Amino acid sequence: MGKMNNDLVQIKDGIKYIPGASAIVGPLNKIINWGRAGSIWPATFGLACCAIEMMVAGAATNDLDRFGIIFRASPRQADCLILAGTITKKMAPVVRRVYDQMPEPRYVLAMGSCACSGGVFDTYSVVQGGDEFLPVDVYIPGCPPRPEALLEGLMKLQEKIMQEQGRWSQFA
Amino acid sequence: MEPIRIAEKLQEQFQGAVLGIVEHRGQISVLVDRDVIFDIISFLRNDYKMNHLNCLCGVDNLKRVASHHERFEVVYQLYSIENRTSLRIKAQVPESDPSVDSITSLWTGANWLERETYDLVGIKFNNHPNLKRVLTPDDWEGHPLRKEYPLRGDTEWAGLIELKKKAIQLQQFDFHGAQTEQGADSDD
Amino acid sequence: MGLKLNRGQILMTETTTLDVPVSQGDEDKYLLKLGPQHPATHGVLRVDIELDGETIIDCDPQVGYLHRGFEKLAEHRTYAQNIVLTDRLDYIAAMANNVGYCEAVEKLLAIDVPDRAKYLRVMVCEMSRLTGHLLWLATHALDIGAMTVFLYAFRERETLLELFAELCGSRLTTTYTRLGGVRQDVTHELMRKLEKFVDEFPACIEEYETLIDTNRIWLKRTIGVGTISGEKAVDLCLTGASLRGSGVDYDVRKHMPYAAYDKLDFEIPLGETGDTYARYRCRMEEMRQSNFILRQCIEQLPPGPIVGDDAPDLVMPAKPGRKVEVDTPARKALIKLIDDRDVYMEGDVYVATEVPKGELGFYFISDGMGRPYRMHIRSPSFIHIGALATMGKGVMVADLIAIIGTLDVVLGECDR
Amino acid sequence: MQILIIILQIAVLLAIVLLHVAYVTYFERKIIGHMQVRMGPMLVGWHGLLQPIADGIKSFFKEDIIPEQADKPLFMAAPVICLVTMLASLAVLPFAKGWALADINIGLLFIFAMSSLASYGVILAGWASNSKYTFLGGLRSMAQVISYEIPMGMSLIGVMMLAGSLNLTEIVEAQGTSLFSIYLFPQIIGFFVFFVAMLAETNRVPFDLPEAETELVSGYITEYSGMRYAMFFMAEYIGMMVMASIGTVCFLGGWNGPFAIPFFPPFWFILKVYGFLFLFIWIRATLPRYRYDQLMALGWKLLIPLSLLNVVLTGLFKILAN
Repeated sequence: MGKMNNDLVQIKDGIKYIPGASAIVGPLNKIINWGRAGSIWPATFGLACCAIEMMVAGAATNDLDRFGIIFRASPRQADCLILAGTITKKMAPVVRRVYDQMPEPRYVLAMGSCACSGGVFDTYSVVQGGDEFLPVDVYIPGCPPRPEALLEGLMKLQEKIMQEQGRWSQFA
Repeated sequence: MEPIRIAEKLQEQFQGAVLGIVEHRGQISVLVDRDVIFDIISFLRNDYKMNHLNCLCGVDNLKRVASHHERFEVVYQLYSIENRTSLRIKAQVPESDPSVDSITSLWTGANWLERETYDLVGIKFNNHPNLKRVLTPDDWEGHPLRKEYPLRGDTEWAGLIELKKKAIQLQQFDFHGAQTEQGADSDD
Repeated sequence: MGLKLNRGQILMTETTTLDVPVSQGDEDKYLLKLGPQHPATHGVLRVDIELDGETIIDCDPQVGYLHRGFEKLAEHRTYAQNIVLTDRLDYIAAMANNVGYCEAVEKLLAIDVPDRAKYLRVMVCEMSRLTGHLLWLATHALDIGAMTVFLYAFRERETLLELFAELCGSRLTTTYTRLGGVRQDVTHELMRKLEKFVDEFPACIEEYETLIDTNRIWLKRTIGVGTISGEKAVDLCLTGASLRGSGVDYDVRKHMPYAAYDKLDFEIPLGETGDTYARYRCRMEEMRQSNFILRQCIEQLPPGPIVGDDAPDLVMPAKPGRKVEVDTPARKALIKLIDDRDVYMEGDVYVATEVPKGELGFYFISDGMGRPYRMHIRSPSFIHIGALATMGKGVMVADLIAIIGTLDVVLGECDR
Repeated sequence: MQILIIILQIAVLLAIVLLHVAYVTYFERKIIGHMQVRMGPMLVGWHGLLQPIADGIKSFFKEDIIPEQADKPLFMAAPVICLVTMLASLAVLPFAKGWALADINIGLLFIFAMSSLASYGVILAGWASNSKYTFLGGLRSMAQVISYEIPMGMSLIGVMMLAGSLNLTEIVEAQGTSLFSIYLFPQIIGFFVFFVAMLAETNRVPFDLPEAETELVSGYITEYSGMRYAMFFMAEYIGMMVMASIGTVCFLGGWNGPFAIPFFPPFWFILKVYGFLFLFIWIRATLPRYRYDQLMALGWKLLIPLSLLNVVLTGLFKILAN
């Protein structure tokens, strides 16, 4: 892609455009996004109470497998990190480490009020929200959110993925 | 045997070391001197079959309104599974030297309870095999359950500050939409 | 490419105490840090193990990754406000924690509970024991590799959680009990559903047993694994099924009866061998007994109020129609009550209850104010994980996973 | 011209096998789902039929991480070794009479050689990642392969003795004279040993110790991401199919069936392979996992003596029959 830089047409300041590229890039974007949205593999990583509801979401009643979502034990093979529960200060470096081990593109869901904002635990040992050290994509409120709410959050994530443009990490 | 009888027996056996007997809602507590705590508990364990250690915790008496003896207390709740009697022993620990004899040789399970007390209240246990922090990180400052420690902590933990610094450093590698992606490409 | 290298460099400067690569470790020792992100550690437990081949020489559990400062936080909230915290202790069986907390505070403040509320408490306690044991069965089987049991157990668990939701509006974090009673009365609809569940549940237990009990691999993986004698179990301060699996008859429901347990007929199953299989059998029998208790509760549930008359006015549903607004006379009375020395006498109590994991004790010190001066939680999981250091020595890695499963720990309760 | 035709044959075979790999994963999720009272993939395509495609696209466009501490050349080579050896062993399989890419005389030996080589890939992956879980996974895999290659080879000696050949086509044809024209009944001990060893060779439940999820996270593939992980995944499923094919060829009479199917001779062969794959999946949904020492004990103390006994019995049978 580097070679094409000479042929770029400048539309506005800072926005460049490859002539004719959209015919290829557009459909490719769609296909890739469809693939990613259809197979979100979260890392098996439960922090606290919400992890139980996350397990329920994966079990028979709600069955995340219907959406092509299966839990992967190794963060290397995961696409998505579900922060299911309270993040304590002792745990925060570990959470960040798990996130760093995941390959791009990666997404973060903050599940439950503790992961969103610290919840009721405004104490010395709790990080007040996962977004203090992680880029969170979707926030799911609730204490804990019902499994249906987690499904809703994952569908919101799918919507977000479907709108992405040119996130092909392989070539970046 | 009634708990109150055991408490009286203790008073007889360890004269001078038993500082008082308190009853509240039918539960008996014996306030004792910290120097004899190991002897008292092993006496109860051997002679009165108090073989189950319910609970072991430290208390900071700093802001307590009513009468108390010393700054700290270590509370031992004992229970006899055979005789179905329970008794509470409270060792008084002065502020100048917050330390008690460990009872890990009587109960292996007391090991972690004592570590927790050390971690949260800051009472040291003599002869403890592995006295280090258990719930908070190793380089944590202060003992959270002391009364002067504020609810939200006074200083931020060094590990978290470092983490936040690194998170900001790593932000440049995140995906910020198609524009920056092309910008990154042209660097290659 | 340049950017990628930088990212790696930033990551490599990490000073956290996590795993070092094989090539950098000591040659004679193979140290493995299992967790905190590991599928088999039930949350955020970390176990540092030293390996000789597959055999564990040294085992050092590390906890605190979920330490939220419960005991400190409780000192800053009133007794009634703290009920909500107890849900998040053992979030698998929140109802049992609610009951344990309220029993302890009622003992401290000498509040009477009406009979109907006592029965309702026993009922929700046993329901939460079932949810706890079902989750234990599911994860224990998953740890050993049988993944279908997981989904079967969750099916029944879901029924119970929906009953909880119907009873108090929430599936996991219930906050059902109040000081002096319970939050809400049961409906006929709910009792009918519960009765249906109680009728069907024994068949479900048999279904799980056919799946794993006759399975040779299951037997091989559990019999003789993690054996502890009765004396050793008492020495390790184990409680609950982990203690009873070794044949020690200690159950708080029988030894120090609370709520309506002294009026109900049930047995305490005891194991003999003290291994993983004995504990598994104990818990399966306990589920049957819980089911039996539930049936008795349904039959014997007495009529009457669900909140006592002499309960302090902190109980919201006690007087219907009362609104809690700032600066109303009722609110002022409430605030006055918080610091009422006649209600909150100085003193301390320790009250234990039997939750699915073992003995959950609350130790309260009151100095006459409306907030606990000190609240200590004797959490069974914390002590069980402490015992893991002893039990995990000399076994194989796969057995360690089985032992973590059989001790039935939940980290929310362990770290508090 | 000859070469072109062979290349075309290889391409067609590869395409069919890879498509099968994709849909074996789909059916695995579906079947296990239904066994566990849930649905399995439903929403990506009609009844989730496009699920494997979505997984494939996602894996292909995922970032490829090579850990800083890893031995890079070996790390990159390991999945290739695994996949290539597994694909190579497809060459000698006779799908029907005359439907084999290379009908060589030592077909059975070739497959053994290739599956042993594939375990090199696993061990290298475990070692090169320089991580503790992968290292343990690699060690377990090494021990497991050594222990189970022996009973597996020995269990097939009986078949070789009866058929008098190592050529897979000839083995199938030799079964024509047997009961129901399969070797299952005269070689029932051999089949049992083979079946257990087959599960162990392919790292499937109850012998999935090298990648035991609750013990070693993902075992030897813990550090692999994106396409490299997908290659291991494909290799595992191709391995399953190859082992199922050997079982079909050696014990179930290969492409022979109760009646011949016109126009599509491999019909019975494929049906039998599907049967085996279903068994693999069924067992995965049902059984717990063995412990490491129990696995070794089973291999050395039960399966090897049994397979030796089978050789002796088959020899006696041959002498008596003659």
